[in-house]
Amino acid sequence: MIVLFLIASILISCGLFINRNEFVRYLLVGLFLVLLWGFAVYECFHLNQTEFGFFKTDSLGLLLLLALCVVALPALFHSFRYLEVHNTDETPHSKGLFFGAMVLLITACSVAYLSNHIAVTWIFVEITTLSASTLIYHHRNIRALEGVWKYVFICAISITFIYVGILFLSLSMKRAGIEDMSFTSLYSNRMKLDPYWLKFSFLFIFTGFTAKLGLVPMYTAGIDAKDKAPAPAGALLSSILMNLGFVGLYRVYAILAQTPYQSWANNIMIISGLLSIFVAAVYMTRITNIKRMFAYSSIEHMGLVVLGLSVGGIGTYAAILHILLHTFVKPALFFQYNQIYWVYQSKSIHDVGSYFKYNKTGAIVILLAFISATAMPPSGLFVSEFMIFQSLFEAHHLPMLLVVLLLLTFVMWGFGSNIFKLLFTPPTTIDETKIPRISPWESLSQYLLLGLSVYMAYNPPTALVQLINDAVGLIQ
Amino acid sequence: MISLIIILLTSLFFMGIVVRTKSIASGRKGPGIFQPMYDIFRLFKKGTVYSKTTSFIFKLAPTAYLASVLMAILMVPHGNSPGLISFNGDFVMFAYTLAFGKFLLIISALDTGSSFEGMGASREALYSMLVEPALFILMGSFALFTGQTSFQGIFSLLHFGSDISYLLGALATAVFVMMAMIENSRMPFDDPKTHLELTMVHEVMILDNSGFDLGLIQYTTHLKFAMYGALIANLFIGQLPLTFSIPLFFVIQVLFAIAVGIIESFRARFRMGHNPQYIFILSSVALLLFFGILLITGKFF
Amino acid sequence: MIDILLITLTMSLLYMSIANRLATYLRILVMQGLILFGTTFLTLTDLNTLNLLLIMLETLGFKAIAVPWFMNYIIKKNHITRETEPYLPNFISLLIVTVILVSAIILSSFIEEEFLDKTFFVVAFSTIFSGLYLIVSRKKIITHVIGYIVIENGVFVLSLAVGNEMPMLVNLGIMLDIFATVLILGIFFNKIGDVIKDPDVNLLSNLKDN
Amino acid sequence: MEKLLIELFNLLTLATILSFPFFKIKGKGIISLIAISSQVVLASIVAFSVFLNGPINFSYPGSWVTGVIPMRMDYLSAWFMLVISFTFLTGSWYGFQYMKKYKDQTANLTMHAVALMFAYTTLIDLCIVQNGFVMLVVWEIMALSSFIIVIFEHYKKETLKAGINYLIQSHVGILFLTIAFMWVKIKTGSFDFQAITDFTVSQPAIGGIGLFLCFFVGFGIKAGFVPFHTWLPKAHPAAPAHVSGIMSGVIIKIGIYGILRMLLLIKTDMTVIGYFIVAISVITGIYGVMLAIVQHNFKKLLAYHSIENIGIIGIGIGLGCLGVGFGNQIMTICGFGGALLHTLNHSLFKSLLFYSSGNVYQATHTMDIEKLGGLIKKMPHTSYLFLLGALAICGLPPFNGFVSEFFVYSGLFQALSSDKVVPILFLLFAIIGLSLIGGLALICFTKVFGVVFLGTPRDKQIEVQVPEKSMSYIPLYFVGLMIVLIGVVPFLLAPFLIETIQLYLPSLNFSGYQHLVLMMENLTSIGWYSLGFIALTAALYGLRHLVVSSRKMQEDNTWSCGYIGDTDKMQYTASSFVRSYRKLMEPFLLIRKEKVEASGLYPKAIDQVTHPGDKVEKWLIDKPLTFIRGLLNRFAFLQNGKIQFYILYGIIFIGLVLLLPVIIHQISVWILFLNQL
Repeated sequence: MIVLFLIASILISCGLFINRNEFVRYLLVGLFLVLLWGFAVYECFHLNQTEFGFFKTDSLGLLLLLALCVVALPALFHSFRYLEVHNTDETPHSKGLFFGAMVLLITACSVAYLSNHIAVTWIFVEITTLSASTLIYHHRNIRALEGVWKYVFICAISITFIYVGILFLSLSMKRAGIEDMSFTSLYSNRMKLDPYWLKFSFLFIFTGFTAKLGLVPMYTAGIDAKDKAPAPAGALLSSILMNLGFVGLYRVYAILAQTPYQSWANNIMIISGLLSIFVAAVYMTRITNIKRMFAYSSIEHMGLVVLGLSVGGIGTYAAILHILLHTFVKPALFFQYNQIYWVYQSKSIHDVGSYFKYNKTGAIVILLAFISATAMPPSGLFVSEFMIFQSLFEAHHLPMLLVVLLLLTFVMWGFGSNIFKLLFTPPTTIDETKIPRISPWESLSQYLLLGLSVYMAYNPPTALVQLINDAVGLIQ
Repeated sequence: MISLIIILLTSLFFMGIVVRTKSIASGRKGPGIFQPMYDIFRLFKKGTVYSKTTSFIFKLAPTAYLASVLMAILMVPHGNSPGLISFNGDFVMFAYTLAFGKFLLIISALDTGSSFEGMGASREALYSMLVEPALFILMGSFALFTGQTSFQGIFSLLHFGSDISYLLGALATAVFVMMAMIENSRMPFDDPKTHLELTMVHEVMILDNSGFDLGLIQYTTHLKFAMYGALIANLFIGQLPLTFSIPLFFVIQVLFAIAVGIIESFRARFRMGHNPQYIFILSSVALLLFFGILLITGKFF
Repeated sequence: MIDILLITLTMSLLYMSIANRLATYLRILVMQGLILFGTTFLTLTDLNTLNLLLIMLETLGFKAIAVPWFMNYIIKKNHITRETEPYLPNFISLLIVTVILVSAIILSSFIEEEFLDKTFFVVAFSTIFSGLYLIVSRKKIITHVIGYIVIENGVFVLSLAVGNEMPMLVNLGIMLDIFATVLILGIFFNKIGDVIKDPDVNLLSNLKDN
Repeated sequence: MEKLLIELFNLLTLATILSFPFFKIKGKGIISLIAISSQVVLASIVAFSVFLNGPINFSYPGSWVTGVIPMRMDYLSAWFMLVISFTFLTGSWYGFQYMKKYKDQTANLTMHAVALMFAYTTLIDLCIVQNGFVMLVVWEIMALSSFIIVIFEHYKKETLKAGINYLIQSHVGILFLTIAFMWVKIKTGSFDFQAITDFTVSQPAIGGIGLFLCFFVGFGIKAGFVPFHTWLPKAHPAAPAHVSGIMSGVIIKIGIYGILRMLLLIKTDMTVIGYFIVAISVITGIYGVMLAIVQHNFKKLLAYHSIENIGIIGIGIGLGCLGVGFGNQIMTICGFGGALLHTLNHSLFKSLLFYSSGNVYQATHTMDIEKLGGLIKKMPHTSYLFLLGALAICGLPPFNGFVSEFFVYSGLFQALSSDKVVPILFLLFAIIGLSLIGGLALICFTKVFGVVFLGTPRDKQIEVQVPEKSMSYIPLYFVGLMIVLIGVVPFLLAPFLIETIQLYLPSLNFSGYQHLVLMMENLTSIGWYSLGFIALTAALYGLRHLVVSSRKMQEDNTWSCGYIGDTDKMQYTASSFVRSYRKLMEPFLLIRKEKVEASGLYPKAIDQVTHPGDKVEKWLIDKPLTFIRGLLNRFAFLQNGKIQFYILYGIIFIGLVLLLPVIIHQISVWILFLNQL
């Protein structure tokens, strides 16, 4: 089924590439969505089944796949809106390229979630790089070029890192005399693996995945990418693509889990997580570009996720919940960003202001999304952050907890002062007559996403809790 | 009841004695001891001039001032026999009632919009703020000493045993005397007889009051003196029966008046800038008293 | 024989660190391609012929011929100046690459591993890191690409070390090679070429937050 | 039944907000007014039924995240529900007319109304809910909505700045609360408040005290204890008048509620806590009023007075804790009684003061008291109401402020009979502090009232809109009535107080009960005496009137010692009124002066401006903040756009992870080696 889905959606994306007709484009995208949802539903009923030894629908993959389905819908919708509004320099060709790439990206991610073989994951990570680069370079100007250049180059390097990691892994497998490189076999034989090369490989693979996951050290290019990509694409880059990195990391971490070297891996992740939060704090307090600000806030959240993962205990649960909720919250911000840009034709914090006056529904979205992104109650992320803090507390990392809290307060300060400037302070120079009337329905999807995040956090359906617990079970 | 009557009586001649003492000290014969009351009655008969800028506050204030002092006097006991108002912690109400009168007097001074009266008001407010802690520490130390928290309880049980406690009694008296001087803004803290408004405190505050109101204010000053005199007297009356206590009361009042007169005629006024320090010394003296009593009651260890 | 080839590869790194002209880089790339071709031929003895053929084709055709020629074409097309424009003087570069080499050897001395030929490890390690160093220390974008290809070569060497048991990994490596190189060069050729005339990396350093 | 009422109470808010889209802005105002009023009725019914029929408990199952959500309404909750409801009633009625002049900013007003209703609802819920996690959520909703109502005039830069400052600080507060609840959760596995008791009982005293400190900081930031007060004097002036009234009336009181609640739950060495609270409260009170005196901004001054009154409440609480610690029931009764009563009283007179300041602002459009003057003739209602509030806040009889301060005082004095020296010294400290506070408050309010309402205007440019709108002072009279009532017949409150205080006296023996009764009798007598005082004043004034009316009387200019001319500019200003005080207190204050001295033969116009600052803020907030900002900015080079660097980070990271263990190992080896030398 997975392979069928893969083939079908690749065909669809090729179709989108070549197609020039607007109506057919709608048709194809609709078809793809149906396919995607159908696929997801099918997988729901085939949990923990292996296909070709390369794919296995475990609970983590399923969770993220469902999240992806939820996000894909508004993402594609807003892409249509985006291209309509920006249709000055849009040709049928560029549109086709855009949608084709987006479909390819979504497909690659959704398949990579379910892959049970490190090499397969690796391949699909490469494919996401390809498709993402197309999306980033949608506006063919020099800045976009710079963004895509950096993104591709950094990703290429990080993919190489992962590859080197895989080579080391194979070495350690040789020691153990294991042939099958699938995660399941690795996991089941993890005690036999040679620690020396295992550590090496984990280090390299982790460093490689940080580029997708958005952590120190390789987060850098991702910022530019999210900044330069059209907002709907940015939404995907900062949600499902990061999840892809998370899946990869999680599965590799699962191999080390319960082995004597877990603490070593934990230390690496803690270092990286803390540094990520620190970096976020550094830039949140001084950034002036709204889109990049959102990107940095993603960095902060990923840092928290890794912390939770590395501390373990309830932290693992919290990490998965956190990344899940972040998948809903961050796209909301990016979708809303579209409207902001329509109003001000600028992404600099100096040019915006009084958004509450010009677009009330949108302003409320921004307010709620801000509350969510800084994880204040009553937002959903508060629950997961609370659990992460709790796990830090339980693990007697009190000083670390305090440092994290301090940094988060700074992040919130920077974020808040920018957001409230955007919402309330009257802009310096703006021609009120040029401001377009924006229909409240544009914001509907964001309300739904935010609402969903709150609901899933405070009153999680038992199925969800069950899935997350299973996912936690993968490493415990 | 008794205390009220005798205090009222005292208020009639107290200031006269002060004036008489001063004149004798300066080698003059001086007026009769009821002269100040005659002046006040003359004021009562006069008409009044109101400033255009003033409001109802200005008319109300002198009355309220008098009322507050009368109210306070109602709480002052006479040795064993309580004042009309007596309950646990009545001296808190005593202090705050006086403060009420002062509050109104101060804002009435500001009501005229005259810079001089504002000056006086500002000083008055500052001094009363500074003197407040002294009273409370003093009462606190008495409460500590007697375990009572009402004027009547305190004064009825207040009997000095050892020598050191006499010293404390003297200290208390001194504090009360000084307090009276400040509250009535007399020498050495303020010179009512000076002719430079810039250096006055109380007198400059009531610059615009005239006629009946002025009379009220001045009489209130007398009452206040009598009231403090009564408090001082209470320090010594203790459990004595009325037949002794009442004469003793008057004797003490007269002595107090003479003391005031003598201070006024032999002390020069402090520099305005130094007043706060001198006033604050009262609080520290009261603290001294407090610790002394801690020592006596042996609660230090 | 293999060792000789590998050592030559390492030599080429040292040469690369002090080379002044892009043309030299390209020649070195060609040489490395040929070396890898030879190494593959000698190493992967027990591999089925088809796979071996594929790999050798890749090394020879892609690494040794296509890429250098293509880059040469780009350099010509975009009138890129012939200088390599390092940030650091050549002597320092030489020193650093040597240090990388030595540290690789030292690191390998820690390993006792019967499945891994140490020479491969040392060479691969030093190649990867000197490639990284090349990227970090040179100004031009084209040199970044060259550095990246050097890294790829290093990775390829490493994959050869495990190649016999796991041909799949070698194929992956080839895939990575082709994919990444094509992607990067594609962008480089199509876009940067015609957007910026003199592709100096400084023109591509405006997306920043400081 | 009560459960139903509470649910209805919450639903009412949602229903009202959902109905907003169907109304014009005026309609929105009216329905929200109606909604709040009916909510007030509901809340009061519940509270009274608690006082009549005893505590009410019910609980919701909640989700697995929160666990069971117990709802408990005891006398404490009921007391605070009443306090909050009353202020919100007056506040919303006053705010309704205050907001009239902004009626063209429809969206803004709508958001304001929504936030106001949320604030009220959450405040009431906070008194009820007893699940730590849910409480955190509700708490933050309350903080956010109060933030929204504060930044109503968000187009002003400083308003927004103050608002964000408030938001961040209250977030820091919630972080402390989070840690505290987390602690309990980890140790006991439950968010139920009862778990706190179990936890502290199981712990050694120090654990309980640590937990309490966490809670105290969390709640203290909201309540505005020094040194956590710095948001308060910024947020209050920024907000519209009715919001300032509500904030300093009740929103900061929720912090007090939290502390009182925790004192009920935490079982540990109360004496230590008592000493701590007394010390910090006395400092709070004195510091607050000291800074209040030197302020020029009307509302900022009032804000500092809120800090002072929090100090007084705190002294009461501390006294109560000492009482619990020593098992001295008089202290407990007087302490907690005074604190509770003063909470109510302060909410009354402070809201009254803020509302009247709002009237002043609407009439003159300035809050700079140096410019004002002589308003008593233009707006008599506001002026006399303000005077009432001023007298009450100075704790002068016959008004309510005196009653509660008397409570605390008598507690302090009666406790002096204890025979340990440490508590006696603390009590003395408290007594001195309290009396100083009283005196300073007197200076401050004579200054404000005298300068703002009396004399003549100090700035000719300011023209005053007369007459006052009747709606702008009718709610104020309502508050004023309460103030006088509590001042004169405080025993009306006695039954509620007795019930609430007994929460802190689980083992109330006979003597303790006698004390309780005695205190209430005292209360009664004070009430009657105050009434007598009023009567006496009235009688004397009548007498005077009789006499004076027969005398001849005339009007003339103020006698300014012979100077004839425009004396308005010569009047004493606020700064000059407190100058001697300022000189005295210079070391404690942080005052920036801008002078233009007279110079040369023909000197130009000279002037001097003073900007009162806040030392605590400077050293506790500003300096560290700038330091950390600087530290963070040093790392701004990371994202420098150079791809070489980005790759370098990767290499460094790998190298670091590979080498760090080796290096550390080497270092430890060396250290061992050196140790062996």
